[in-house]
Amino acid sequence: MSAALIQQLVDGLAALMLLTSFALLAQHRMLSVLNWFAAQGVLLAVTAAVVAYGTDNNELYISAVMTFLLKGLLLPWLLWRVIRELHVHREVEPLMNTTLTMLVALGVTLFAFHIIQPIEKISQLMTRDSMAIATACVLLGMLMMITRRKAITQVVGFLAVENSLFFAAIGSTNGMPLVVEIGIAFDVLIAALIFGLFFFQIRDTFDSLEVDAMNAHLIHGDDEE
Amino acid sequence: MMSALNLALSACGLALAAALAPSLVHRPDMQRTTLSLLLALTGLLAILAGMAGLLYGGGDIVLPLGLPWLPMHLRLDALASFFYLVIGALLLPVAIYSQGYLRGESHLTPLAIFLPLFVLGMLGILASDDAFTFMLFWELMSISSFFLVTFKHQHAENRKAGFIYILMAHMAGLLILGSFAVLYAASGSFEFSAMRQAEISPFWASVAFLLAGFGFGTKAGVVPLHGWLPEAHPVAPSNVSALMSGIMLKVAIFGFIRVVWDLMGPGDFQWWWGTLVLAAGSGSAVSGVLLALQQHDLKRLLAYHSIENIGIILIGLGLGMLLAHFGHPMLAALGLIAALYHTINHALFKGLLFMGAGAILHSTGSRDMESMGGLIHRMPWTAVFFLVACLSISALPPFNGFVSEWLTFQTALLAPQLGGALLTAIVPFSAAMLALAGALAAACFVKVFGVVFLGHARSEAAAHAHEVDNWMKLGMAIPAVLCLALGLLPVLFIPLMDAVPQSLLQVSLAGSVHAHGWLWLTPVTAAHSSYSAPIALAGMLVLGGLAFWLTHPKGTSIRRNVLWSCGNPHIHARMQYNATSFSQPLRRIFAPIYRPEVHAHSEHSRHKVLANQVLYVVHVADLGVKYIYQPIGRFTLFTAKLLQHEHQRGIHAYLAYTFITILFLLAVYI
Amino acid sequence: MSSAFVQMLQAVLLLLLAPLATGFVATCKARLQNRRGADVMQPWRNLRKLFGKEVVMAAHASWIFRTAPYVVFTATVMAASVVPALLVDTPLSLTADVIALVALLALARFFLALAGMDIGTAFGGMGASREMTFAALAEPAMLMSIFVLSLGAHSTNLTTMINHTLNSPFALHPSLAFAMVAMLMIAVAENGRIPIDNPGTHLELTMIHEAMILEYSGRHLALMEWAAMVKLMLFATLIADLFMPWGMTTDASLVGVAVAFALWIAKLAGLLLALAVIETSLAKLRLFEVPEYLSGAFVIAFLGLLSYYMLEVGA
Amino acid sequence: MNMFLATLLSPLIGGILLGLIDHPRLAARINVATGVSTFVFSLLLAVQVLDVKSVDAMGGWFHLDAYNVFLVALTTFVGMTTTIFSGPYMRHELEGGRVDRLRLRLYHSMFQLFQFGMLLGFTSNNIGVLWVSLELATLATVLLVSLYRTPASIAAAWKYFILCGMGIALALFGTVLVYFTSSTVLGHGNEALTWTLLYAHAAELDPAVMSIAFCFLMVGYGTKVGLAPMHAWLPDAHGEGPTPVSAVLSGLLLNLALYALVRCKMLVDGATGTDMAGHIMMGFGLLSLAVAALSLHKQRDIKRMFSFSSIEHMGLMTFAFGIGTTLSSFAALLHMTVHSLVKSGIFFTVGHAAQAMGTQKMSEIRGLIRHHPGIGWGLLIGTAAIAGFPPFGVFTSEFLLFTAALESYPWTTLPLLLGLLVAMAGLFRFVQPMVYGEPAEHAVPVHVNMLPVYVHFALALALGLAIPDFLADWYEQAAALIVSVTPAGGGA
Repeated sequence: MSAALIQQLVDGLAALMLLTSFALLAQHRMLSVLNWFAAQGVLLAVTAAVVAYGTDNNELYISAVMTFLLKGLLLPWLLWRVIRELHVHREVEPLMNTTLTMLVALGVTLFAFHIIQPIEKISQLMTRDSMAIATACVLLGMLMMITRRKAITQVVGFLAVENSLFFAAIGSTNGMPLVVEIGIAFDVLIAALIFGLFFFQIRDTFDSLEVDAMNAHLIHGDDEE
Repeated sequence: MMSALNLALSACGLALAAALAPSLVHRPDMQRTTLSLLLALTGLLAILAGMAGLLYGGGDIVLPLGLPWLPMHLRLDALASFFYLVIGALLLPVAIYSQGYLRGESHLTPLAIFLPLFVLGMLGILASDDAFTFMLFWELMSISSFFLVTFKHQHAENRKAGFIYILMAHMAGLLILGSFAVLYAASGSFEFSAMRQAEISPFWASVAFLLAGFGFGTKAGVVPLHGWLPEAHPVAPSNVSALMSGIMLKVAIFGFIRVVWDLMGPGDFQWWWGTLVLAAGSGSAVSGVLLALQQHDLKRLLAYHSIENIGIILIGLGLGMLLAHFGHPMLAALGLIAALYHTINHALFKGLLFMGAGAILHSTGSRDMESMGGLIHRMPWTAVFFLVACLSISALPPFNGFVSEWLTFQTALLAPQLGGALLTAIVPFSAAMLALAGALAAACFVKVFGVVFLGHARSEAAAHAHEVDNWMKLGMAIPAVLCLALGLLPVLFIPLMDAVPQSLLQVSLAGSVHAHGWLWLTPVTAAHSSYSAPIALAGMLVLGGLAFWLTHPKGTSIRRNVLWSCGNPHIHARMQYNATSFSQPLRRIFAPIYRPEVHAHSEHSRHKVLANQVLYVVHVADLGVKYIYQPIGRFTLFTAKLLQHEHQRGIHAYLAYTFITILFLLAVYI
Repeated sequence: MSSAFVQMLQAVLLLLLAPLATGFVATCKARLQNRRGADVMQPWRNLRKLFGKEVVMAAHASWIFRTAPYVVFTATVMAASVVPALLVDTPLSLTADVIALVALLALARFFLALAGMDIGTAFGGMGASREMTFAALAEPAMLMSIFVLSLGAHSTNLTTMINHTLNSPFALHPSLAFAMVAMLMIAVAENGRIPIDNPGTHLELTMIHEAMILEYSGRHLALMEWAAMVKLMLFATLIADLFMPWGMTTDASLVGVAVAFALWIAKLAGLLLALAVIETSLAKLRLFEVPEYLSGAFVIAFLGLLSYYMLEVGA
Repeated sequence: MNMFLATLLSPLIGGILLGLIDHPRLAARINVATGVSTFVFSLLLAVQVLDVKSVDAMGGWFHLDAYNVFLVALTTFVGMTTTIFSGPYMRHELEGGRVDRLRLRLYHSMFQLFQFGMLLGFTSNNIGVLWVSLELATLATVLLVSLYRTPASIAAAWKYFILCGMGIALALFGTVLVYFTSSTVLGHGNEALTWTLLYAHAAELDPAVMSIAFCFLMVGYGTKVGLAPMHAWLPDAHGEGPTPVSAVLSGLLLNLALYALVRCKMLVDGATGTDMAGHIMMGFGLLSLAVAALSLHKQRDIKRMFSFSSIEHMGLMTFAFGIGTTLSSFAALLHMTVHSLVKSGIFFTVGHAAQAMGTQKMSEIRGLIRHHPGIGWGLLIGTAAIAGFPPFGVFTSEFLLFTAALESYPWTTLPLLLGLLVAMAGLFRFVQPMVYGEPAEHAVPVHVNMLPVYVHFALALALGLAIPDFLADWYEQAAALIVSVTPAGGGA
């Protein structure tokens, strides 16, 4: 395949990445959130593979496989189990109504482009254009964490941010060194496990996964004056 | 012959030893004895060091402590020596006094540790020759005195006082640090020697002056920065309050002179500096005594008088600064001498007053003047010493307070025209304020002595008060004698202080002061002004003796009889004028300043004239505290409350903060 | 005659003439009020009588009460003796300048007030409180006017000040006029005269000075009274010295002294007469109008100061 | 560099071992042993490193220079004393039934793993590995914070986890950006993430990218430093976790984060050649100072209050590093040292105080001095020390910081001054009633081990009185190292 084709491929994937981020924001039902999340994972794996092929950098194949297993299968499955075990209410309860969220998201994306576009010129990589999109995805992930009430959706947001980081890494820098990637993947795994652990505890202690329910226990205001 | 510096260092060493002693000595009375003994020795050494330093010059030394590139510089110059003298002169008697005062005090350890540290801090400040060492000892002084103020921490009021005290002490420390930082930026070194040399721009000089002025002013209790003083002094143990009021405030004065007169020097003075100091001085002097007049807590009253006297000292300094700026070094020196003379005077008589208050507290168990009276019969010795202090602080001849105020008057009076009629008029006006303050002080101490020692006892405790033990008597006797000596023989003492203006202003007063021998104090020339306490005293003694001898017919004795009071057979102690009623005319005259809150309440039977019981309470608030401190405190708490609401939001909000922060940074910096 | 002798002489004269002066005022007042009144010697008789009487003292009065009369008396006399009456340059005048002189009077007042507090009646305290209050307000005014006077001479030594006035050609100094008015007002107040205080009254609620010495008797009372008289004399002489020193001798020659004496008596008579007139023509002020009176004196003195800087230094 | 390996591995091994031991006493002893050994090794390591200014280890994966080896020593020391302290403390908790044996096991092993993460982060020469280790330390502490499993502790841990997770993710993105530009200079591979090489070629990195990267790194690591407004996690994490954890959080973890931040700042300064990074840091520093100082006044929980004081001091350090002169960096490093010592000491004391009074509510803690003089005076002295009173080292560093600020940015001294004052007021208004007065009736006697506290305070005291030469030029080297890359060296 020609470099040009690869580049177009990566750009296309980047576009899809952005699409999934938006989709995650837009979802109403937990399960579909999970599906989109899984899709994003797979998307990442594909991107890794493509870039690996394009730059015949074998390390990247490994991380492609890792990504597929971890983010495409393992994590979504874990979350899916949590939802089933804990009978999480199937609705995503947003703090901010979806249309407004969407508008903000658009604004954020534009902002990201505005920031990143100028600096992309300095990179001679064929995949440089995707940096702007990666940035946008990071910000969108954060937005998701902010605007969702359920703990579990926050986690998904968090993982989405991780995904977009990973995408930035492979998409626009042809992948970080393997050691680092493994380290990162390892941390993400632990994080996910701890998350799982927490869900059960939170469920036991607060019998709901509503973040606000927990918050009540942390208010240490002083009104004795 | 040991050098002055070594004496000073050994004084510090002894203080340190005293601070460490409690780790070895545990029995309270043993602790008490060691504390008093070591502190007394420290005081003695300090006196010697001061004398030697003034007579034969000091010296300097560098100790390998402190910052790596800044070892600890210590130096004993004329100024420091003088203040060593001041500290020693009070520390010695107070130490002796403590031996009696602290008897029966159960857990003494904190006091036994922090009192010497407090002294060490003050001695160190005087000797330090670089900014870091200075600040080190300064804050040591502040923090240890905080522990002393809260020594009796069971009472809530003491804790409150301690909090205000530590807070303002810290503020003072930071401000002073600021002024040193300015000087450091100008000179590029923390060493005083370098700071003296440094050229500093007028603007930054003024900044440094203001910072130093507010910093040291806070510590010295200059109105309106005095909020801590009337709180802290009453609650501390009396021997501590004697030291705090007697010498800690003086150390603040020392710091001011050190920074403004020495490190920056008269060359940098600007006309408004002196004016500001003068104004602050006059304000403090008058408002201090006005507030003192309205107190009935004895130690609180004395605390307010410290504010007044600090004001008087500042008037002298301010005059000196003005005159120095307009190029009259001789007169500036006179002002400086006046200020320094009042410094040591105030140290002595205020220390004595607090010791007396301590003695009274010790034997009546109360600080409330309304419950005293007639103590002169029960505590004759204390009464005598206290009377001496009252006369001195009221600036009455032949005692020392008068000499220093007289010198201050002379400075103001001899001040020639200083650019502009306004400026020129300010000088005599401040002198008039000084006169007002002096006269009001006299009124106040008539009230104090009259209500506490004279008349009938107003309470059981007062009726059965007992005289204090010999240690305390001795402790009070020494400053009393010194008060008289300094009042009678200023001519012998001023030349001793002369080294200070010599080092700061390069002029000497010694020649003119005792031009007419030890009898006559003539600051400039006899033609200008002269005062001879010895002759005045001698004349009065002769006259008095004569009058007594002549008017005293032999054989007739004095007949004692009951009082006549409008035919009322039995006279009640409550009929006397008490502290509140004594100050009623002034309260009425100065009502706009006092804004007194009167809580009057009376129970009547049948007719409103036949009252069974009348309760009359007047509360005079300190406007400074009411309109400056409390608002600041409220504002702080208010903002804190707003912030607290931010801290009670949910996790989403915090995520949002982070999100917004990053967007903000990107937007601003890219 | 040696100056020392003259010094002694004028001190003694001050002492002896003081009762006469008081008596003189009383007589003048009587005449002005169309009474015959007692003659000038009456105060002397009173003193003699009091010295003869035994002393009755409150049961628990302390030594303060007993020593106060002597302190008050000696301090006042000491102050009086440094004021030149006849000879300008007396040896003692170096002992205390004007400020020290004021301080000596303050010392006397301090003990007077303490004595008032000692007996522990309501009156004593009341008197002490009022006395100290008004004195405190009078002090700055007094100092201000002294300032104005000393500005010209650049001195607070009476001798120098008098010399300065004597040697400078006669000219109308507005500042001096202000100072004099202020000084007169203060003198009236300090001596407890109408309109501030009424030496004659024993009406409890209005008295100040009398309230403090209410419990005194016999020689103690005599000393107190005498001191008050000397004080009046002192002020009269002081004002005479400061504002109209003409006629005082600079050398201790017999003639000079004689002339000076004559003139001195004349000046005193004038001043005391003026006092008598004032006392008869004015009513006593209400207690809390006194502060306005005193602050008025202060303002006048300060105006004098300003006018000195504005009008006279330049010219 | 076997000494280095020993230092790095002993906590790891200890941690794994402790994970298997169920016997509390034994575990506590092993914990202490591990702490001590780590400290000893690190000391020897430090001595070695100080001879040869800087050295690479393990084929360039690790780099040791004055800056980080000093922090390693500090970390291991505080770690050691904490292990000593946590012995009796955790026993009391076990007896009190707040933790069971299993939890205790978790606690011990996680504690050592945390130490491992810290050391890894300090010594690694790789910007990526630094990130990984910081994340590792975070995850370990998350488990520690939630140790008590009370609702509050779980909520706190969750908050900590989410907020720091987000922050750390941003930091990673910043790292990616750095790699994005460095890879164009140093080629793909580890070289492009190696600190030493990055510094060497700092000038060639693209300024625009580095600026953006710094924004992300700042917010990312700033969250872990606990800078306002990203600080919300910190008080809860400190307040709800076991006290030894609070001690190491304040005393150590924040240092690591700040260390990372400063490393990044050095890099960015090198690339951009402007003071932009420094100014951002100063801004955050002052903001944190102000927020923390004010918030101090409205606390109920003693540990939360002192955690706000930690925020305040972190703000000060960030500010000092931001100024970027040698003097200020020196001050910041000194402050880092004394703050770690004093603050962890305070938390030890606070832990005992809370146990003695059976509550963390300040309103219910009274009369500590009467109840247990050791605790009372310890708390009072510690507070005085942290408030910046001499002769403790905090005063020295604040003195230097103040002068440094006035030299370079005179107008910043005003907010600095106000902040310090307000903070001090906040501390004393609460501490005074706790230590003074008559003890509360619900007070119970506790078995305390004040040794670590005294050791910490004594060291802080010594640093205040005189900084030993070797330590001084240690600081100076470090400061020089930090400033060396800086072009302008601050200065207004």
